Amino acid sequence: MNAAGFPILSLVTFLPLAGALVIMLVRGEEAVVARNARWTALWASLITLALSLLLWTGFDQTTAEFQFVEQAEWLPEFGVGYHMGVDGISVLFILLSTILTPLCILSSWESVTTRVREYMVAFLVLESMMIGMFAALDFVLFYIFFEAVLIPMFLIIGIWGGGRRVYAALKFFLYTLAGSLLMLLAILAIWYQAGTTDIPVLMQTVFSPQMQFWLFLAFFASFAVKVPMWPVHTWLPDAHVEAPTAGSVILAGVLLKMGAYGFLRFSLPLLPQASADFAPLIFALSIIAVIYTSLVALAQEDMKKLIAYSSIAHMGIVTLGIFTFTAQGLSGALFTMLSHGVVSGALFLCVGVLYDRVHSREIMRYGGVAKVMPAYALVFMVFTMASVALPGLAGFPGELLVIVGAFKVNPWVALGACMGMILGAAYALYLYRRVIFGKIVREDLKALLDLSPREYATFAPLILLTIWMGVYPSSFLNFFEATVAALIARHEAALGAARLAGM
Amino acid sequence: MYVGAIFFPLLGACIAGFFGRWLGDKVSQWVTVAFMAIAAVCGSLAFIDVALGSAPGIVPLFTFIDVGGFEVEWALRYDTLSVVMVAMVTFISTLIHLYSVGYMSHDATIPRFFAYLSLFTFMMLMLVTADNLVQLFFGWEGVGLASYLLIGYWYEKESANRAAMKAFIVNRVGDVFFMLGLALTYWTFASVEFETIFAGVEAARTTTFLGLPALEVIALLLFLGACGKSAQIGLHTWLPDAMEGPTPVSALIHAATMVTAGVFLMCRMSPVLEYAPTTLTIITIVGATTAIFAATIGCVQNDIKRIIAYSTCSQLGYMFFAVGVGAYQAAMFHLFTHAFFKALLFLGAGSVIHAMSDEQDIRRMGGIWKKIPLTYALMWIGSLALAGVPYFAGYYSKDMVLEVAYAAHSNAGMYAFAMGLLAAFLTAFYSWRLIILTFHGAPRADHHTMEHVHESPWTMMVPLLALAAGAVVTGAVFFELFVGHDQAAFWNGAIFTSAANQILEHAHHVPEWVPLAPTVVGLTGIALAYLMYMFAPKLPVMLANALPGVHRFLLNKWYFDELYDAIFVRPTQYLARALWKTGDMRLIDGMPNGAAAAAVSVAGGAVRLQSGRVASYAFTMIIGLVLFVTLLLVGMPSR
Amino acid sequence: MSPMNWTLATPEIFLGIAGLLILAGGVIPKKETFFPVSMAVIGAFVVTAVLVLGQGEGTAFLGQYVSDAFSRFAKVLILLGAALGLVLALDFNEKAGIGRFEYAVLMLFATMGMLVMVSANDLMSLYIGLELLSLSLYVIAAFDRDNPRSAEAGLKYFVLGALASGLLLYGSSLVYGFAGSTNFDRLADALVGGTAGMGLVIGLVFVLAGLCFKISAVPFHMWTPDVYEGAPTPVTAFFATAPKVAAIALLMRVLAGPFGDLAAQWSQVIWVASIGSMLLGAFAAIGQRNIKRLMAYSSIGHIGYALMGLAVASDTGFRGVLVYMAIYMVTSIGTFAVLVAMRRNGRALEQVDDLAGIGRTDPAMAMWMAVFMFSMAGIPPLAGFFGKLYVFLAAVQGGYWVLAAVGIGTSVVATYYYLRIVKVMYFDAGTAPLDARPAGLTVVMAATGVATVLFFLFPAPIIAAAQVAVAAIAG
Amino acid sequence: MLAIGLSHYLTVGAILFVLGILGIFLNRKNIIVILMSVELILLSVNLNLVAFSAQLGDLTGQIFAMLILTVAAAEAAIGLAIVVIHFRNRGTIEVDDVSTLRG
Repeated sequence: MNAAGFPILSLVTFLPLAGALVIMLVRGEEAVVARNARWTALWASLITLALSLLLWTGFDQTTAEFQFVEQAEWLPEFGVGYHMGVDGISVLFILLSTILTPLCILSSWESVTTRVREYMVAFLVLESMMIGMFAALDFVLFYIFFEAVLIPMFLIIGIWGGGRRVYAALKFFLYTLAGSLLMLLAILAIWYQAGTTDIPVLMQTVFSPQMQFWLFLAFFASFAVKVPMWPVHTWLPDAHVEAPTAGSVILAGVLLKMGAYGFLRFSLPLLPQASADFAPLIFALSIIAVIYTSLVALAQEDMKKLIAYSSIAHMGIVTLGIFTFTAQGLSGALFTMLSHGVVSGALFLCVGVLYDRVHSREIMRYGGVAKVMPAYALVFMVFTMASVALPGLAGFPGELLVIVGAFKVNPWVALGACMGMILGAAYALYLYRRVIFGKIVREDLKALLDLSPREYATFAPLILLTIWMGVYPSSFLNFFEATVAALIARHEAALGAARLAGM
Repeated sequence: MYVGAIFFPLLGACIAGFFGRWLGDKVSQWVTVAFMAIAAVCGSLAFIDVALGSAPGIVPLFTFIDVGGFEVEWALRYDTLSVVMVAMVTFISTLIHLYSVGYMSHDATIPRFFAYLSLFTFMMLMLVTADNLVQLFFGWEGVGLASYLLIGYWYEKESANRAAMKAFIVNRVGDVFFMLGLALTYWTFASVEFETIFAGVEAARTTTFLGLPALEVIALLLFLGACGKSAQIGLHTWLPDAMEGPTPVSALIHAATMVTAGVFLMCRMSPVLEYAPTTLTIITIVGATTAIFAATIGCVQNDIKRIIAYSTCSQLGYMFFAVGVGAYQAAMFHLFTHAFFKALLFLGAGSVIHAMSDEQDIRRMGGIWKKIPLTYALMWIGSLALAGVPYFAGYYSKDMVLEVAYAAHSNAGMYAFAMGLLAAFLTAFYSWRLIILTFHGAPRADHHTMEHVHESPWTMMVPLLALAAGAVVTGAVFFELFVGHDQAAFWNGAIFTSAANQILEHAHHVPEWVPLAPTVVGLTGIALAYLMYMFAPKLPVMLANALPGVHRFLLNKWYFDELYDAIFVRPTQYLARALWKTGDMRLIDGMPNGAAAAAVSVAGGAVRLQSGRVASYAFTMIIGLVLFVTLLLVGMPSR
Repeated sequence: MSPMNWTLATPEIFLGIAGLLILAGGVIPKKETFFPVSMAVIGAFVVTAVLVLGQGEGTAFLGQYVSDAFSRFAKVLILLGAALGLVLALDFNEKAGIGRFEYAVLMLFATMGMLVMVSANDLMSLYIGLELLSLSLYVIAAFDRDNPRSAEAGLKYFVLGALASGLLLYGSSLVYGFAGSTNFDRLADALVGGTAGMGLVIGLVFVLAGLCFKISAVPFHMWTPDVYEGAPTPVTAFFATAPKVAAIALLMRVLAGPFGDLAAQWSQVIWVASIGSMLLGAFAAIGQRNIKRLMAYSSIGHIGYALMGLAVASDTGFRGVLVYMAIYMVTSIGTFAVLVAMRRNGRALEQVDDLAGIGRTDPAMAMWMAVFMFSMAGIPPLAGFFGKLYVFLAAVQGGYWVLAAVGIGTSVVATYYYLRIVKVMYFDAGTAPLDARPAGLTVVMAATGVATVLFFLFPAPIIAAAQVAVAAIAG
Repeated sequence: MLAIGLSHYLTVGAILFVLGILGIFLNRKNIIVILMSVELILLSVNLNLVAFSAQLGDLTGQIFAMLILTVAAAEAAIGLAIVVIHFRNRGTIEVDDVSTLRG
């Protein structure tokens, strides 16, 4: 069953936690502690990354079964168990988390100077919670990780954030909590109904239509906020703007994926009927999200806010793809989630590079940076183009697949998604033009230094990923092909059964 | 060889782009030129093999996407259609690289420029050798990116940046339709590979989409996509502004290659178009309209490059209506010859600008033909070819285009023919207006500039001469192959024409006044130009004053930019701000913030009950007690 | 009629005797004997706990007294709470100048009262236990006798407490009169079938009221904020923990046992009380500046959640209540340990803002406090989450959707003020650091903190214990 | 001459009880009155219990009453003690002055 031969998932999940403990035990005066904390965190996350690569190599792409499965008693009398495992949907997100975390730690090497120990601890805890969430195969376990993510993120935003950090942190926390508590009720209802919270088992369980209806609404409340979908998206820009660079990277890179992942992991397989019924609503919201937020992004004056809004638009594409129930749509959505994780993360890092130097995110504050930072300009250009889905870069395959998939379901929806292509290009290039191009007007910009070796090291892997994903996407798509196929098959079957029952 | 032709430019681009800073200007630029030259050699060899030797083939590379039957391969498709483009693109691109060595010699970031240029070439080659719509789209967007980068090459110029953005976004509008067309193609043919599509056309004739025949819709969507790239009326606005880029760029991208990608796409999809008569009619009309519309504007512009840009725009119109009447070969032929003489004109203009120390306004030129005779002569050749004066390249292709339009014997065809003739007249007119104003008459530039007027270095002249040769001979040489009697053998199935479509055949048997007509109108146009600008320089002014409305209308390019600004750009900006400030900040954020405020006020109320008085506490307890008792005695629905 | 069977009550008897001895031992020496006496009391608690664990099943004192899994579960909790509560007082009382040995002795008798309560099997023993507890509490509430606020707290608590026990008694008298007995078993027999006359119903409600006062459930909560604020912090800590457990255990025994067949009736009352408590606990706390007062409202809210499980009146529900109370007790002891440690330049602090910046100056304490706050907010994987999980599960099973919905809503609101405390500790700029805290508090914090964090590792045994306990009362 | 039955006792008890309660929250004077009201309540309870026990012919009620009497004494003592403390601090036993803690 377990290809690795040892409990690799638990190891990958809790290794960062161990690192966090080590850091907490570090004593000594400020500077020493800070240095040790940084290095320990970096190594912990790198080792985790190395381990997680075993998942990449050991994963069997031909089957939709869960792999690297681990099971243990936890609350037997409730049918709640410690059950970990990955399938095509989740495995790559674990890798995404393990890849982004070291980069985040690297990127905050110098930018974070206060309370470094707590910072690193928070990040490692965050990492292990994220990984655990993607690896959890028990609903309660999933929920625990899903919620636990809030704590470190809340602290990261609140302690190392910018001016309105308190408002942003509270908004982030309460918004998400309100959603997920409803999901908790749904979980309990399912628990009561099925007598277990073991996901593979639940996938075989059939719920009555009206129960599906309510359950879907409850899940929707939770996942829609996390995604975030219009109109519950406003926490995201605030959180992004106030969060420290690395925080934004993780937020955009991984946390946003949790909602969409939830849809894929629970709403579709467990509630096929309701998912089908609600698809039009989701389409509508997604299209609104794409167009609305792209427009709003166009009007932004703060770099991070602009990118934040663009993320919302991209996630709109994702939700759209998920609810097309076509192989292209689903794979496209998954791929977009991955690529967006890399690209938007990288974009936030780009903003961070400037912020570290000038300490301003205001777009008008810049201009003509290309003159003094050519390498940076190139990097920024690559990721900007990737985010406007230029073919050959990471953004494109996902968007293409989603549009192709959506077109099957409803051409007009596809058209709406395409509108995003135009507006996306508009705001991205507008940002790039105002920041990178133009004449240098401000004296202080003339003195800017180009990327430092550490920054090169941070960006290099991301650029490689971006191009790799753009030129040879099938190496990623193959991972979820089998799973997606199975998912759709099950979905069709369920609907078919429901129809028969209806007759 | 096949692969080399495509990937050498990329290699050059990477070397110049990433290591340019260490290699230095000289090395990196010559490296790119060298790689381009090699690519050109490969390209022409490929041309001989594939086109003349009629040995088409496909070079598969690796899988791009394969999801639920949606399969896309990276592959190089070599048939006559693509190899013609490959040869042409590599050849001209090489010349322009060479030209740029001289032209950009004073630039600050030379490696960047050459990297962009080679990158563009690579993308263009990927486009033309694409084996499926997705890869074609890859090249399609790639050239878009390169053109964006090159238009905005001088990024410190605000106008350049704006033009670059405009180009990219307007192109995006077209690309949306391309995407949709692509999607529909997949759901119609269950594939995006050209082979499969072409094979499935017959079967797909009956399929409908939203009540319309699917083929028509696909063709239309792809055509709209093509409009974006090829600057057809409506989506043309970016092309004139694109002249903000360095002149070699205008020559390579906005005259010879990229803008013709739309025409190429149409020819590539000929099997589909053949079964989309309605769309063909639309194409014809749009093409013809573009031809005349651009020509009219060209007559009054004063920026030397913009004039040529508009003429490009109108020549593209010719190609499109050639496609529209089903004469894809004719379109390709015109595309081919046009590439040479239009590149020549641009580079010539560049040479002039170079000589005039970066002056572009023809009103501030004049009287320099003795100083730069060679450039002068070359401009003549280019213009003659453009005007379709006999035995120059343009003569053959343009005549052919007009003939097929006539031979179509359809209303649209006739409209195209008429418009084409009129445009031909105007073309000749503004070409010579340009020549005369630029080279003849009294010098209107300050003497300081005049002193510095000089011939360009050999690196710029050699390409010009080569192109000039092309502008002279290509028409005569390739006439038979492209549209003459050998065309069937030459194209060898790369372009599909249904059995019913004998347009080329008919074109050879049109009444003999038809072939003469273009020449005649061309010569009259030249004559008029001489009359107005050489002999009676007052005339234009009087004319302008006589019809101020018309003049202003043309001068402002039919007010397209203003129109779009009014109905798209400004409303969007306004809407954006409104949605942000009102939608997000007020309405959507209002809910949580309002809830928070409500909670606080509720809290205040709850706390007020806590008066601190024992009596009231006791009272509350008793009230509660009474409440409970009644509750139990009366009973209430609990859940 | 079961025999006297003294031995069964060994724990209580031991504790009583120990109390008397310690009292004597405290009086005789000339100098103040707060510390040794406290130590002795804690020791007595420990021994009692051991005895309790070894206690047998059955009834004693002619059916007045019952010992079963339920009582044992509750007693262990109570003793734990009392012991830790006393630890919290050790240093504080010294500094506050109220380090008098009576304090410890009073806590001992209060605890004994609680033990009697949870073992009560008759309205009389119930009343005796309750009064023993109440009388001791009245006194220690006013223990800081030179502090007007403490005195006022004591007075308020006394007046309202007296009223409450008056209600309880009146209720008991009615129950006795209309059911013909005060013994729970015989009451259960008398009330079998779930039909009750008006007199009995009124009696039941009065009894309920008396007990609800002790757990400070709406609308009998009014004393809580004032007393919590006025009483010395360790006293508040004690108020908030052991007596709550005892009272709710007693409530459960009464409702599940003798009145088990009237569930349909009383669950409505509890339903209302639960919703009321949750709402008040959530909203009234938002504006609070004094952290003790804030904790008072928060405790009202928590009682609301516990009552949710009780209102469902199912085994799952009862088990939920027990688990919830256990977790709540541990968490709030930890929280109060932090409050007790809030002291700058010798002055005890009570304002929320006094915590500002301790994330920097005292990271360890801040971390534990954050843990407790997140746990009270019910954020996984901390213990508080599981408490909520079980009561919500009960509500969902019973189909009490309104309860569940209100619970969800109020948790979000409540989370806001818990987060506010975390925010103050970590996000706000700090003033001077707090005084170094005694080792005892550190130990308590760490112990409860670790328990809160690692609960998710070993929930099963506690759940199982609660399961058994519930099985004992809900026959 | 009419027979005094259970109901009469209960009525008296109820009246006493209500008086006690009213006494607690209607009196604005001083706290001693509250103590007396509490005693009144306990008295009513005792009356009930005794009446019931007589009615039921079962001694439990009277034992209960005894217990209550004793406890009531203790309660009164403690109550008075607390009132004294309060008076020492405030110099007043006005009921309405017992309201510094609020909100």
